[in-house]
Amino acid sequence: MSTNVQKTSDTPADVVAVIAFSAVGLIWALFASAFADDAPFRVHAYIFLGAFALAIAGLVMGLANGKFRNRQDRYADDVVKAGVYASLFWGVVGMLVGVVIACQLAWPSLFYFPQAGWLNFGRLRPVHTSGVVFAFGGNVLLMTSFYVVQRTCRARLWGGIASWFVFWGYNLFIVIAASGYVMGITQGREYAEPEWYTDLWLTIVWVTYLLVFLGTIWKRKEPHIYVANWFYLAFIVTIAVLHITNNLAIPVGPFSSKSYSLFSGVQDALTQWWYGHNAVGFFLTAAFLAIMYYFVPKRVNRPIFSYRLSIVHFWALIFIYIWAGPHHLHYTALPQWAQTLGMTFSIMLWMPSWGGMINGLMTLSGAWDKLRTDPVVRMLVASLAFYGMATFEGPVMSIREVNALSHYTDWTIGHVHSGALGWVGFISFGAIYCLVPWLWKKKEMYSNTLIEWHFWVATTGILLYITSMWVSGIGEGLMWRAYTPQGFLAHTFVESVAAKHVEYVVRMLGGLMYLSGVLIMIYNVWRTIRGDVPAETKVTALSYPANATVADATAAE
Amino acid sequence: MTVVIDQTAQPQGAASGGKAAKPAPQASLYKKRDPIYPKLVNGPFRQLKWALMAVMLGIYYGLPWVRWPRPDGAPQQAVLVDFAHGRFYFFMFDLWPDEVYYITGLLVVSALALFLVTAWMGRLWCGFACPQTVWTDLFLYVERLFEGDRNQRIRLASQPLSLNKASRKTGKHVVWLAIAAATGGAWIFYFDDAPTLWNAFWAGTAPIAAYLFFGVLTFTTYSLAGAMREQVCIYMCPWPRIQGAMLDTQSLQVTYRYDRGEPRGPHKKDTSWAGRGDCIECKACVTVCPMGIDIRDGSQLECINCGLCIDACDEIMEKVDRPIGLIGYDSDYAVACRSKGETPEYRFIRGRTIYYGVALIVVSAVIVAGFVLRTPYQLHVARDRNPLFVRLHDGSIRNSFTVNLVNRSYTSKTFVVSLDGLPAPRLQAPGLTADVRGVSVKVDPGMERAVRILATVDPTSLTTALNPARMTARIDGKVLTAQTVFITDGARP
Amino acid sequence: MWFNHGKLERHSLLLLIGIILVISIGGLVEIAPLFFIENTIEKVEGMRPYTPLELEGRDIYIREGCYLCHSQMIRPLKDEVERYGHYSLAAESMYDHPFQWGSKRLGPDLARVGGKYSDSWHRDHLINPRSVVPESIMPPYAFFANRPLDYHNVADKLKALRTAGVPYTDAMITNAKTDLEAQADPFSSDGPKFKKRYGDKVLQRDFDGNPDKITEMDALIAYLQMLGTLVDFSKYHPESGENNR
Amino acid sequence: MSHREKDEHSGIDTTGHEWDGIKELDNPLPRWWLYIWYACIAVAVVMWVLLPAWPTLNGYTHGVLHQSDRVQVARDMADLKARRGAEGAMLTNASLEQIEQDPKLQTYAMAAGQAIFGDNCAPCHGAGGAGGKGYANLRDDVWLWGGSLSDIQQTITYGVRSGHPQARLSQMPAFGRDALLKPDEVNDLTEYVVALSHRKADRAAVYRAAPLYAQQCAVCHGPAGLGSQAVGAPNLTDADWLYGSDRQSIHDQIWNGRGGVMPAWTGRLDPDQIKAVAVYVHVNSGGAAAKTQ
Repeated sequence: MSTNVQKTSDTPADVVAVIAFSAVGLIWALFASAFADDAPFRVHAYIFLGAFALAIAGLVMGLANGKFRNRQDRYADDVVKAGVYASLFWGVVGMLVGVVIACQLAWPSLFYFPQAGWLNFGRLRPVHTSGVVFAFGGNVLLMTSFYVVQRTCRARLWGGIASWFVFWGYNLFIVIAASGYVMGITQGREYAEPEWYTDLWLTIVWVTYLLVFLGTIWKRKEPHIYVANWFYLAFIVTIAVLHITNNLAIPVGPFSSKSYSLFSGVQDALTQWWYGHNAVGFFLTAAFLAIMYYFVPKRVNRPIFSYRLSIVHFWALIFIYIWAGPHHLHYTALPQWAQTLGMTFSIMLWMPSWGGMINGLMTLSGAWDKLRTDPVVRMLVASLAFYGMATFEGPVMSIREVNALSHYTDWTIGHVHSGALGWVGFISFGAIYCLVPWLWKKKEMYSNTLIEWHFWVATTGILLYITSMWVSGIGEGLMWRAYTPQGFLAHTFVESVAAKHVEYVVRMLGGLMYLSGVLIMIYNVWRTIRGDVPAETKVTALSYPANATVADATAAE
Repeated sequence: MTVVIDQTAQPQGAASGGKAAKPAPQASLYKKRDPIYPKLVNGPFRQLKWALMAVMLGIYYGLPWVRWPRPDGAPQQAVLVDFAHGRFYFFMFDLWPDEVYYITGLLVVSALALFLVTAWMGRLWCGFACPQTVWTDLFLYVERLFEGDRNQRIRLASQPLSLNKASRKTGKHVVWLAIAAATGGAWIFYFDDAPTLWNAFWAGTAPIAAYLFFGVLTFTTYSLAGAMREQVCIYMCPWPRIQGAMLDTQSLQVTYRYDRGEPRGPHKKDTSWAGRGDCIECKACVTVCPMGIDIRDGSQLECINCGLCIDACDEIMEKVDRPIGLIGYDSDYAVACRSKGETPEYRFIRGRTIYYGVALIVVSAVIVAGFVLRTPYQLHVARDRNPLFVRLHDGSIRNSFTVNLVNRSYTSKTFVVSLDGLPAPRLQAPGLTADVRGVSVKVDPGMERAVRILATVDPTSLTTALNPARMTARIDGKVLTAQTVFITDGARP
Repeated sequence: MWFNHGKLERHSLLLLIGIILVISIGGLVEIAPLFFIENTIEKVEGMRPYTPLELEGRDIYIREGCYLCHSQMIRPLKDEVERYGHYSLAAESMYDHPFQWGSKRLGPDLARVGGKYSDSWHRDHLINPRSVVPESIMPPYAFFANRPLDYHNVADKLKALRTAGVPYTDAMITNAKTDLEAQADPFSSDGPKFKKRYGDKVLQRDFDGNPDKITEMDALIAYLQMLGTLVDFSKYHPESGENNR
Repeated sequence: MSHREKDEHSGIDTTGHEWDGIKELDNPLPRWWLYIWYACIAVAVVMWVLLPAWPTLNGYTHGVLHQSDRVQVARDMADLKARRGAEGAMLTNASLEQIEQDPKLQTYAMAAGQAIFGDNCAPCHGAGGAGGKGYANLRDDVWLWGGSLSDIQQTITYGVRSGHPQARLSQMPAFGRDALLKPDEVNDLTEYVVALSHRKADRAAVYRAAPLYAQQCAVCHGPAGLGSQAVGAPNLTDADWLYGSDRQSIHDQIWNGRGGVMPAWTGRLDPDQIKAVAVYVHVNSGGAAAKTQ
């Protein structure tokens, strides 16, 4: 189509810059490995060393072979493809670890090794949370944002090789973080466990990400910035602010893996949960809403329901979300005024959250039949439904009286997973199922039936997961506060632990089913990329008459 | 890097000097709801809905008043959620907080059943059983009583305010409020002894929470069933979305069989039906729809599968002497087959339904087995953590345990508690009788009792510090055991 | 009002600035006052910084991710106060970098576990939790008992914490190593000086029952046994104006 | 503005924008959505008025309810105590034995006793009652002043060497310090006590000390060293030692004649509380019956 193919650049300055940067990193890593204060830090220095060496070698070889042509008339889709692989890989890792730690809680004597701490729950849980949130979710966000911003701006990604730097840099961050957790390197802050040097590395990567994204928007060929990009931008900027503020720390030494956070006690607690809650708000909500804003209308080929709703709910969402953090600290030593603010803003957040759901679901009106013929639309719709449930449950749980019962219990775990498995997971799967045929130039996925089965197995898994956790959470909350008729506590703590065993087994089964769904997806994606012809031509392939036929018939009268 | 960016197309804003296309000014900030005036229809589905409504509302309002004899002290109410004492009573069953996993099972079974039903017959839940549908139906009935059927209501709405209109509207709202209050009222009776609460409620001495929940439920019933109605299903409730996603091309759902109905058009009596469809464009299906949609537009997210349009259409078909079933429960697959001239087959047994069916049977079996094997007795043991053990004057070692015995039956029971797995432990329990069989502990009905049991062992018979042991309670031929440990100053690992 | 929104949609920098402004407000209004409103942290008696051994124990607590299952925050609810003890004060975590309030109780709250159980119970329990609490789902930490405590940089740790605002004195930092060794040895000649620096109430004993070496077990038990024991609650009155929050 | 078009399905105008084929409608906001949001905001405002909510320069708005979790929990605990107090009143009229035998009263006394013990007794006897050097272990079967319910009750009520007129009273002389015996004689007696507890001792010293023991010690500790609970003299033949069992500890004890002091709790604890603690200690120690030795 394009007639004015640009000449390839002769001096790829971006590549040279990355080589120079890697060289500096290499030298630092050499020093760090030599002077490391503790063994884990040395291991990490070696990993950095290897990564930088590989980067330099790869880039130099690539330059010699004349690669890295920066063709402005083409979308940069290879990095998106890499994102698909990374998402699937980390998805399996993160969820597998989730199943393992669920097993550990159900059968502790089977899964622990007294003389080795690497696989203990306390070290694996961050691997699970970071694995699914930052590794799986993060790669889904990188890949979809790179895809969406190019399409909706009609511009190639800005910065040449910078997007690859972001991709590899981000995944290096994950490797460092996860290997650190297993070795016992953690800041002790939930969802912000990586230590100071890992945080610094992420900061470099993230700022580059912001530049690539903003640069692409800057050179767009559309007059307006699409709503999905508002959400992506808010996500990238806010995560940067949160990440930097929450990780302010004082390292014990320049080559030590240990640091102490700058803030302490109550201030530290609120900073952490301001971060933690908004990691949910901006990483897992705003950014995935961006995915929704592109893939839902694109897939069902319908216009977005309401432009003005998207404006109102976008600004309301990002303004109010920030305030809701203190609801993680109800009844704690945090001053009560802050708790009240956290609760009231959470209540006010309900409708702005639902704005996204309404905009997504109502976009489907007029294409409702696709729900039965296109299993990908099923995924997208179900994800919005779970989004609606989770964003209703959230404000309910933020009410102090409810929180008094639910806090510290499995109810919270169930709530998080109804959002994570239902909303984040399904919208990601939907996006992957859309992207794979688009990227690899296939007509459709290898098997629609397998997508269907992924959906049925995963929904059953979610059902087992959230019902068991919901009941177990309320059960333990009630047991903790139960009094005997004589006015003494009715249960010891460990009785509540014993009472949850059945639920923990059910939860593990639910997680296992959800993981199986992902494995089905990987098989399907692999066959699609390999170019296998869809096996079935039966039900779904049947030329289903769209509503238009009805309209035509009516018009033909 | 294979996707070519289309740079030939001009940016849309560019032609107008980069200015945005300005939307025409909107009159109002929000979208007003277009009121829906469903017409009353008669037919099997309507009859079924009336019947189901009567049954379900009857259960809801009546259940708290059903008495169930339980031994003294226990509540006499058949269904009671007793938060204060952490007990859930359901006829012959009563659940304690540590048994809530049965509720997990119940929720899983309900959800699986809904999945299965949805796979078979679409949103049956929404159309027939959902409280939102049932109460909206009831409210519509009241509305018709006061304001007449569809046409009268539309006319009334367009009339200026008059005494007639005001009185009709007032009457309607008063009855609505009364129903809403009854709904809120019934709710609170599930959480406290109904007759007692009834009296306390009117005397003004009921707990604040009761009034609060009464108020909240009254308000939500009134607003959801009176004012919000179909908007709840279209915009707010996530469940229809999930159910929508649970449908497949084999699921039955209310379908306009356009293969038979098209081309549609008005039909004059005694003219030929040849070369045209059966739909006579009478809009009967539209006027009865509580969701305000036209089923002939195909499947829509609004449709709750209630079947009222089937009744309406069948009535018309009979009148014009055509076969009924122009609108009916049908699958996408069947419609598509017929439009291609094939004979459709309905597959009720398919991968998904087998999958849900098996899951349903397995989970139900587990729950039933759990209930059958359930004992009304429990044993919990907490051993002392400080001191871990004491040495007596003769050098023997004594460990102390707090044994919690729960008797959930309605009669007084005596547990015989012993410590097994140790060489000749001597049990002491001050205030209780201990003999060779163990310590006998009498526990009152529906109570738990914590007793201190001290076990003494000659340390020469134990070489290691940590010696696994089992606390055993025997009652009525049942044996309850709890793992514990007997600690000495022996060799530690 | 949103008819002017087009401006933001056409200028990426405006949009960026708009987003930054909008997301800054909530955090500033909620977090900043915690640093200057005086009664945020109660005035109490008894709080002191962690001893070097306790600090090492705390670092192990963090390393193993204990905070993921154990909270250290007793809420002012009657069942919690009965089960765990006096509700936690903000002052009690004023030297906690980072805070360890936790968010989930897979195990019981530990805010006041100090002094509740014996050292040997903790030791048995950490080596194999199910040996003393059969229903427990906690991982075993037998390696604590064998692994010598690595405290080569404990002085650096104290220094880093002082930078973050913990009032460690020069003497505490210089003597960090000897203080650590003194605390784990009831017969240490450095004991009196150690107690002088950290107060008489500080625990000095062989926590793991193994006098041959200072293990990670020593450090962790030392930390657990002091949790929640510092504040003198006879001198704290919640109703008094400055504490009423 | 020619780009605005009508969407066929809904009949509503699009905004005229298009990105990668995606268009936008401009439906107005649903009314219910906006109204519920307004209601949520109204609820929030009401809460700000009622509860502590907004930070100020140095303080915060307290809200008209002046609600405080900390004050509330203090009230809840007081209510709980009052409720239990009603049960506790039953202790007044019951004898110690009745309390221990009656399941309800025992449960109550154990719970109450534990709380009182933790606050008042644990500082010396340890949180679990296992005692320490110089402080008696209350969990074993060795009792200086008797381990029956009434013995324990009396000890708690009046204390040991507390200064209360009815206190348990006895005094072991400081044989060495006060020069009642010569250092050598103290050494010999130490060996004698070691021998009494069935351990290896210097035969010669034991023989030398025998008359000394009969003269100085047997009055209280008995000729066979079995002790006497009437005067709080410990049994010297068993495995239990209040001040340590090694030679140095025994020697120190004979030299200094230490005797512990336990406060009288009457006046500090009411009689019902003392009953509860007595039952708590008695049950935890295995419940020795009243007997004379």
